[in-house]
Amino acid sequence: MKSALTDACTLRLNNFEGPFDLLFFLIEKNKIDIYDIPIFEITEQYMDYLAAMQELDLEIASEFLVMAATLLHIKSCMLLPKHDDTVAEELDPREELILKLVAYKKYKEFSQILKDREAAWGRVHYKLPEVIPAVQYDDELEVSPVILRQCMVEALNRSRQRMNDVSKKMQRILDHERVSLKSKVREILGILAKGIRFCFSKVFSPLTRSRIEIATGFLALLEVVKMGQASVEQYVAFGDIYVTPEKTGKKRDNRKIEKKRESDLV
Amino acid sequence: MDNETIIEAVLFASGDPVALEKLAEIIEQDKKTTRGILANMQYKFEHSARGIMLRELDGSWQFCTKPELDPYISKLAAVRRKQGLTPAAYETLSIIAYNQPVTRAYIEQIRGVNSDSVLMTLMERNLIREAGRDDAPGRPKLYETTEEFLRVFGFSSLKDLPPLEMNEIPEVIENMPVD
Amino acid sequence: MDNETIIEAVLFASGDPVALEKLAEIIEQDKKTTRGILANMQYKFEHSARGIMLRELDGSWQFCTKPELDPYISKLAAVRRKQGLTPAAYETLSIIAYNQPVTRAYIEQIRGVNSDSVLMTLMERNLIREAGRDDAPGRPKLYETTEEFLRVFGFSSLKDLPPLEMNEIPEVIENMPVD
Repeated sequence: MKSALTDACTLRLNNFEGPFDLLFFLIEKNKIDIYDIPIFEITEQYMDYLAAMQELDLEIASEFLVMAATLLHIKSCMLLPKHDDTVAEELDPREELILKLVAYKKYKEFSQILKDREAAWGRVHYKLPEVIPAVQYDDELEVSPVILRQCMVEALNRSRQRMNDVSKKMQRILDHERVSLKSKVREILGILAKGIRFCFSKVFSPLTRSRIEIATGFLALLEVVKMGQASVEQYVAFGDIYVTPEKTGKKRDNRKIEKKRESDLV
Repeated sequence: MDNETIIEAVLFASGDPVALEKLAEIIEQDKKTTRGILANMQYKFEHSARGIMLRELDGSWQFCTKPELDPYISKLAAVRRKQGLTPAAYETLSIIAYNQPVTRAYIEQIRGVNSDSVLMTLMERNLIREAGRDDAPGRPKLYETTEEFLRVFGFSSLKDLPPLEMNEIPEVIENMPVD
Repeated sequence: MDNETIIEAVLFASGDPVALEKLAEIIEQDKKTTRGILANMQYKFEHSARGIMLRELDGSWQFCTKPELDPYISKLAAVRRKQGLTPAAYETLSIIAYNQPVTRAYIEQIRGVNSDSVLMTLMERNLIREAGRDDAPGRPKLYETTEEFLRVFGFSSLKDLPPLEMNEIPEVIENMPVD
């Protein structure tokens, strides 16, 4: 036996998207305030729909049955007497369902907006793209600010290192000159050892020696004089320098060494 | 050469949307200036007896005909009209649009019904796409809307979505157990 | 609805040439009137700052871009090979960027190598330019970075350069004798 409701709603049955959709339909149909759902009526109508679906041999999706259970549960909760007076405000058993329905309603409404917009914007037309031949264009630079900074830092570090290198080189030149000075001292001492008095400009002649050698030779001569190994004479300013071996100097040195030994023994 | 002239020619030739960056590069202006020029053009096209208008699509720009001229264009040839979507599809699309990226479980929570096949349909129509996976247990797939979604529904960007008066929907929804 | 507006929309949407007869039918005018409207439109497009023009092709009408705009349209399809800078160019550019305006002697002092050709390359790429002359003896040329430099590095201004640490600032260099 088919109820009137079954007849009226046969066409719609398959069109419900889900239990919310069906509930929403019932709320709209009965012009019910969504925030104050008369749960007894709604549950009854909902169950009628499920019954109608059964009569029509429609497969009832499990979600509809879950909702039926939820509605029945809420209904029973509301039937229970509120025995505890100390709880000021009992939680409305409908609350969770209402919140879900409100959320659902929002999206349902937006669905309609989407549908309208689709219709409106379906009326604009686009032009097919032209064939534009691909061309190789100026290369685009791919650069990074981080690398830029890194380059600056590295350039500076290298620059500093190079400056340190320069000072090392200078040191080496100085070291080299020191060796050179020693060798010139040795050279002069060698000549003096032969007991020969000699003219400086003859030995360190600009014809055979570099300017630096002559200058170093002069410094070596001063060293030798200081050591007491030679005495020098110059008769005119800028004239020749004559170097004479000094015997006493060596003796003085020997004495010094002996004294040192004595002190070591003490 | 006038910048508006260049942009008109470029957008006409392209047919497809052209990114703001590309337009800026072509007219050799910065992005801000270029956006200003485009906004100005958009206004002028809109408010003059032009048959076409300028629309923004997710940071790209494109010409299209004004909707009110559709009846005349339809006379040109049979315009192929895309079939509309099912209510389930609009509903699902709404939920994705406002909550993207979003899992299937979340959608089903709101709709109260299995949404597997409707997601497939929306993917086929290129209105949504997968957007990685959620960190939640099981690492469920996430879904988001596409540029085609913006085009079909006439949005410039997702910022154009009308605000849902979500203040009416308390935070309970956010704390809703997912499945 | 204005006839020119309708024609613009129809020709735009078509892309292909549309026969005069078809256009006349769409705007519900006779062929002569329609031709007059088209000729008028053609004149207006030709003599205004429009990027497109109206072309008649064997009794059919079509929009196309103005030929002088071709270089800009080509940029749409331009394939840009990304290219980096050589280490020498990076180094020289960084010294100029952080110390501008600087002389060549200053750059070479830091780099320790002749930087003539790398400066030429940077000038050709429009990343640096001459910026007057120094007061030092010989009045050497000064170099500074360009707007193109800002653009490719994505800086708004030189203030955007990544800052150097205090110990990285070249205070020693400043006291170095220049050659």
